[in-house]
Amino acid sequence: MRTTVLEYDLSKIVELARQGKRVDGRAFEEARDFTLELGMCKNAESSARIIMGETQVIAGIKMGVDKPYPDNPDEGAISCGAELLALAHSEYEAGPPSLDEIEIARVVDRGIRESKAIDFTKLCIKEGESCWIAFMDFYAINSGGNLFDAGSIAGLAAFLTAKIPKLDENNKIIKHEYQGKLELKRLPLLTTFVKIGGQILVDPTYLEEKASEARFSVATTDDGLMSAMQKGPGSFTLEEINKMIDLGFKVADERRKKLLKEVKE
Amino acid sequence: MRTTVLEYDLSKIVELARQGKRVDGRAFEEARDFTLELGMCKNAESSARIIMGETQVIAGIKMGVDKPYPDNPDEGAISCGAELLALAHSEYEAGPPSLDEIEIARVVDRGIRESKAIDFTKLCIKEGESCWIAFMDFYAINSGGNLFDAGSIAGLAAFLTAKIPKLDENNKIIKHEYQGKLELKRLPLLTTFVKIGGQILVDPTYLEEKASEARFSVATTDDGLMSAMQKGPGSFTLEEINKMIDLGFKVADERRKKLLKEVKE
Amino acid sequence: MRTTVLEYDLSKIVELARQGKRVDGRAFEEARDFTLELGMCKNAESSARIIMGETQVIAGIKMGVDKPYPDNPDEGAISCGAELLALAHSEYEAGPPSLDEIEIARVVDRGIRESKAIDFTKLCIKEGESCWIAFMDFYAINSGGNLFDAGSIAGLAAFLTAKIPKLDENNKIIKHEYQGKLELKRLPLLTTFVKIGGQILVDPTYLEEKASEARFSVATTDDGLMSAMQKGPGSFTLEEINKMIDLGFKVADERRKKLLKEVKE
Amino acid sequence: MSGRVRENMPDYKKDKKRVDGRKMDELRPLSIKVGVIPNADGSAYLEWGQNKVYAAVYGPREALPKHTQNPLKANIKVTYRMATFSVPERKQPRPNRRDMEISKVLGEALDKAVFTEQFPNTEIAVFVEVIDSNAGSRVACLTAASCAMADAGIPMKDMVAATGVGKAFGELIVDLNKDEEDAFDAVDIPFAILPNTKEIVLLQMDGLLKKSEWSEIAKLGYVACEKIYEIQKKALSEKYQLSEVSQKLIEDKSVSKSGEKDSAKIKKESKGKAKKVRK
Amino acid sequence: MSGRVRENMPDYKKDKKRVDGRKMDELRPLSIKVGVIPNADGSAYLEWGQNKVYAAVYGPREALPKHTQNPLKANIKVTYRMATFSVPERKQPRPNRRDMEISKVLGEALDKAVFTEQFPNTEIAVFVEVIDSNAGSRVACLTAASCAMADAGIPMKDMVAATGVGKAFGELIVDLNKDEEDAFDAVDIPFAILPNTKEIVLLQMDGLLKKSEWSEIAKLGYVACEKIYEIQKKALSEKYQLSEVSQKLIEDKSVSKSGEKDSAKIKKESKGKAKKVRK
Amino acid sequence: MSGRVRENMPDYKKDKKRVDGRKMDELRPLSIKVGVIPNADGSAYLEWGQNKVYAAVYGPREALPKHTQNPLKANIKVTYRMATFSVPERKQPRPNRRDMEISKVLGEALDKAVFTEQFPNTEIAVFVEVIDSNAGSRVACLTAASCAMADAGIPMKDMVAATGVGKAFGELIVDLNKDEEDAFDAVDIPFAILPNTKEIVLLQMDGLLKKSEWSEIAKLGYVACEKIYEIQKKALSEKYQLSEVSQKLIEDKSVSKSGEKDSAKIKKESKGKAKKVRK
Repeated sequence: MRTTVLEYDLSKIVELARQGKRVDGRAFEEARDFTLELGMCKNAESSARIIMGETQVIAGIKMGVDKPYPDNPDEGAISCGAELLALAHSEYEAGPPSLDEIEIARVVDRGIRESKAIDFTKLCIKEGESCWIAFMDFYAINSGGNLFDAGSIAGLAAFLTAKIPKLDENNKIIKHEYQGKLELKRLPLLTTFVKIGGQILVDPTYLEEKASEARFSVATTDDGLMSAMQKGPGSFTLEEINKMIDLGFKVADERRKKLLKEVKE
Repeated sequence: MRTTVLEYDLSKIVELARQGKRVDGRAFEEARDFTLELGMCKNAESSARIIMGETQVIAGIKMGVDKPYPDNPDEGAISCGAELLALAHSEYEAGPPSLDEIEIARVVDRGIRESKAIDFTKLCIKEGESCWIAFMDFYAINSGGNLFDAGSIAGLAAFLTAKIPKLDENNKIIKHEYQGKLELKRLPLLTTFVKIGGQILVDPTYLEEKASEARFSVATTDDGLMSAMQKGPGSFTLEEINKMIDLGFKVADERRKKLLKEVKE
Repeated sequence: MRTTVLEYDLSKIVELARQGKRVDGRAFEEARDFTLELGMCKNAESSARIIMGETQVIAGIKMGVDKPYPDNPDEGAISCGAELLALAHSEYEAGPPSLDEIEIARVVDRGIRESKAIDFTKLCIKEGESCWIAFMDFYAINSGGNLFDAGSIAGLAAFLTAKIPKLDENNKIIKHEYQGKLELKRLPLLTTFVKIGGQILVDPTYLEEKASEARFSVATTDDGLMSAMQKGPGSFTLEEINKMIDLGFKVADERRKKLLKEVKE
Repeated sequence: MSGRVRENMPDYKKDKKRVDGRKMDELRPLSIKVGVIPNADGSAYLEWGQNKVYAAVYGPREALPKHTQNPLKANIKVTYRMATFSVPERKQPRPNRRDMEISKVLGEALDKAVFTEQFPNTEIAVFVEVIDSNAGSRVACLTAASCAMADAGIPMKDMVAATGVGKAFGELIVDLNKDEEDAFDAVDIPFAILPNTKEIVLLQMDGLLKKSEWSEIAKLGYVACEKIYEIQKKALSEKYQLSEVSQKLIEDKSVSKSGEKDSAKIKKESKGKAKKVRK
Repeated sequence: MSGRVRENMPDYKKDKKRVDGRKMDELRPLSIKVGVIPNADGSAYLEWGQNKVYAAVYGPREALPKHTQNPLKANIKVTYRMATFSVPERKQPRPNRRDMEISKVLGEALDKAVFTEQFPNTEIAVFVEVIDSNAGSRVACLTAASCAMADAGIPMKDMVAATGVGKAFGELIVDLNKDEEDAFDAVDIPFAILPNTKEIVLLQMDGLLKKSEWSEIAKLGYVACEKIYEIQKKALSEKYQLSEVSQKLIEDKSVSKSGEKDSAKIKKESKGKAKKVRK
Repeated sequence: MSGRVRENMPDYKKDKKRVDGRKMDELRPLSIKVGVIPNADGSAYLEWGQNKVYAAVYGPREALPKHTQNPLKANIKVTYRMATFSVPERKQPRPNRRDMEISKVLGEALDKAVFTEQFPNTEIAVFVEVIDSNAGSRVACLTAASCAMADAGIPMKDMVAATGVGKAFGELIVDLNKDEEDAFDAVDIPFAILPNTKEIVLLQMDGLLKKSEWSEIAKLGYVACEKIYEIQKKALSEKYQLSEVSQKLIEDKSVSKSGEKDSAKIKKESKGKAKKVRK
């Protein structure tokens, strides 16, 4: 483990949290602002770059044609991947997916999939024979904490702007021609919290994650539903969980508003 | 190598063997008794749990539909796998198959396959198009020596009790409905020996395996044939091999009787 | 890194190069002679063994039937692999392809593929449905330097002598029966150089490779064209590159003559 | 998973009972036996409805390779695996991403239960193997692993009691089975607590839920976990609370056993194996 | 790749301009920004036509595992990867043989630019990630990596300036795009130099070419690399040559930054991190 | 493999000769040449019927990683591989389970032939590569590896002589070829001995056999191995039995050889490599 984090920094963060403060001056329930850039990758069916504090993430979607699962012959599918690029932090290494990468990809995936945001039957091309798979992959470019939420925002932006390619008579994709867009029925977003010194902080930075004793994420939708939860390390009381869920709705609403504004522009 | 085996224990075992004794009081040609439990895994087409001294093994079969090999368009196939779970001994590790796992799986596989116990043409569904593959996998739950024989007994029990699922018109398996059973033409069982202090011992315990200078297994059938042999480490004289083959027939007959009794109950 | 190379040997080689000499007495622009043996592997569609100084390489081709790429429905393909067997040098290890193996395979592959030596449409069996893939693999048996060129010569010899199997009505290969030969439109060969002590040496030995500060390969054809270049470690001036290209044409012509003589015998 | 309406589907609000006849807050039959794997430092076998799982604990032992050692605490490392025949359609033997995520969250749940700071630089390796399954295998494994931990004599703040909770066919329920997990409105929530402190140590959720429903479900979860906790404690006491005579016997054996271990420890310092403190 | 004649294909000799309107020796628009990845010791983001790549440098740091250490020099280790969505047909996430070969040749090109002998037993890890592509991604990455190296303050003999050169539709051209790379007569030559010494540090070739054509192409390459070199230097100066006030500000920060690093170095010897020497 | 009766199949009892014209106890032509791989400490090339294999020995050398070292003996590690073109249908390059099992049993066979206790903490790495095959490649490799071991000057109790024995088309035979291996009644028995002590060091069996048949087959195996042993010794003597003068030279060197080994061991503990005595 190559680590550049000093124990000194971490205990300072804990000390500050006990005093009700954060290193970057934010309130505990205050998420970082973000900027969103869309469509910069021309080979992708959609792409989104988010910068949120020091955290930078890029997400993109490629649409592929495949055979439907025998269990759901009239449905397409989505697939979410996450890569914490060695580019993004000295702690990361190139190689097979780490546990962290697998967890973050699956939590973001569930947030979207289990909210039934996408009607998979609309991804069917021909029942039992061919369907669309929407591959959304996101990459950490700089790891500045809370890749869960950054990946969720970038991922949702990518799904919201993804175009469906045209097909020729042999179901082969015609490059750079599109028949329409992916439709989303609801817009789930993840909100992530850590506990430091007994306090609940939203949208942690990299060092806050390192200093934290527990982590929790909740995905909420624009129609007021929860669509995924994931506790990471540590433990929470039920009261803490409930507080985070309430705050999660609030933070996700704000982020969703900002995201939709960018998408519409 | 994390090992908890003390050299002291091993030299004691060798010393005892030279005196004609075993730690657990058995005679050299005496195999351990075993208990067999069948059918406890409901998702499996068959399952068998064997406890033989400290050795515990679980075997199960799943039937899958696949395309036949071009060379044998009217035949199905079997596939045997073995996993020495990290659960079963502090020496084992989770990870890709070890040489020991590969050898044990292949020896058990050959014991069954090469005895022509299964008529592969009966596993054909439609010539050149679809056939059954019987996947038998067994797992060491506690490694107490002689996983070869335990795997062979559990594996044979699984093959003997395996049900063949019903198929719908698209050759898709209908869950929990069965059209019949696998048929076995003969019943091969493996018997394994070690040489310790120049003596031949049947059905070794874990420590006896560690203390042994050589290992040998022979598969024999109920119609009096040999169907597989495998020498492990070490060397044997022809006289020793012949003695083990004779004893192998005897031990396998006893085990087979017990196994059939359980299967019929 | 297990290495048997002494620093002493390497500095001696550099010293000699500065004096215009090589350990084995060759001139800088003098390639080693080689012997070529063809067709010794009966299961292969063609095979070639080359011994060039201490370097020994064996190449062979297997022809397989596959589906054409959707982009090129009326074309077959070639595939080149290289393995630096652990047999061939104490520095090599069995395992997944090393960077060196990948580079050498891809450079030999490009030398042949990009010269358009093979008309891929002649490897089409039925448009959009089936085509030939010519798998050429070569193996270092003893690593004595310049496996690039040895692989290129052996590989070209294998392509030049490869037979195309007969197919039955189901497009299954009929063993040991052939319908004709692969045809090559031109004959590209790779020539490799190193720079030692500022001097350019063709066809380096193993120790010369180790002592070298830079490496360069160029593939040239019998109709006077360049078909591939690859700079390895180090740097060259344009003048050096041009000198190597000129020499590359010359060396390749000599090797080609010898190779064709062997093929015709 | 598909989320589409099926014909003839149950309506729990109307039916007042579940597809398998259970009440809404009723657990499937659960039985646990500890000490079933002699080679392990601690172990348990659990049957919970159709789920059947083994758990084994090895350690605390030196964490290897060295760079994984934490000088402040033991690493809890859980390996969750499923037998190929434990699911309706054969599972590939190689671990998939789901296996790896579950291993991670189970380790994070157990970590809170153990006094890990007592065993710096070591790992406590927990292996759980599912041999048959029908929804809820991860909470079955966590419940079993917790018993195996206790069986290994590893100092713990509390046991971890785990269950599935959630929603299906219109009702909030505990311990979902496969039919319920596949309901059009299914919400599946693996849920685990330390019963003494009520801390939540495992919490995941799939599906669409109102906040108010979650509050109800959490209550169901606490009650269910208490029941599971009792079964866990009973399983441990069945092994360890014996007649005085057998008790004596065990103690003698256990002395000679730890005696051997001590000498082993002297010989090879590399073994950070802790002495076992049986309840 | 197929090399077959296409209908309605362009004829550059006749057209006097390229499919995208460029002159034969004209580069696609190229912009570089350094210092974009705060965690990295040095970094750059580059857009070159449709190509978009990130480069990050970490090190010099202790080379691990130990047996990879070279007591005479730093190992330059380049990892070239492409995002799954950076190509027309989705790329598999796992690195393929092309990725690995490119990583190797880029490392060999950068090696010549760096005073590696100043940092024995260390590695300088360079990561380049392509997020969009259209022919020439490897030279885009090399150009970006070279800027990231300079941004990291790693002592260099010179920058590496890289471009594609070659032939398409009958003409010798620089900076081929995808249409040109797919021409029936395409020859693609990744080409890189150290501009000060004119040394060639990257040279690969695909396709059929006369020696005389190569001589012309090499000339085009040198001229193009000089242009790229100017853009690289400008990108670095944009970060570092600021008004005196801001300059002062940066220096202050940079002092306190290296101060922190020194103390870190004292605490943990395992970090072979070099002090940064900004231009 | 299929075990079904084929039409027009041979009847060895009636034919009195085999499909390739051999007698029942006749080996295919076998030739061995040692010392063919200059880089190896010992090597051999063997042609046996259509089988063509190389064997190379490296070591004794320090076993790495360290935890694989055995303080009591050298590890014999065999790596058996087949070239992609060595079989009728192209073999995948990556080793399969068969390759790995064969590597294991060959290593166990060689282990008994070597005075492994003389080289604690080392490995003797044996690589065997099949470049053409037609039944019996593993015994061909074992026979070749044994010669390569001797060529490497590794102290051996005896050579290992190996052959296939078994049954096909109604008769008990030695050295089965591919047609025979595919016979409806085929029994294939890889068989190897140390000729001096008659110890059996390799024994595997596939197929259905009576005990009495096995007894006959074993006799055939011993006789065949003696013949192979003679060919092995001849191959070694062709390299090493020279005029008395050269013989003397070798002996002298060979004395200095073990002397050198000791001193080499002192100088670099990491190198267990024996020095080579070339012609």
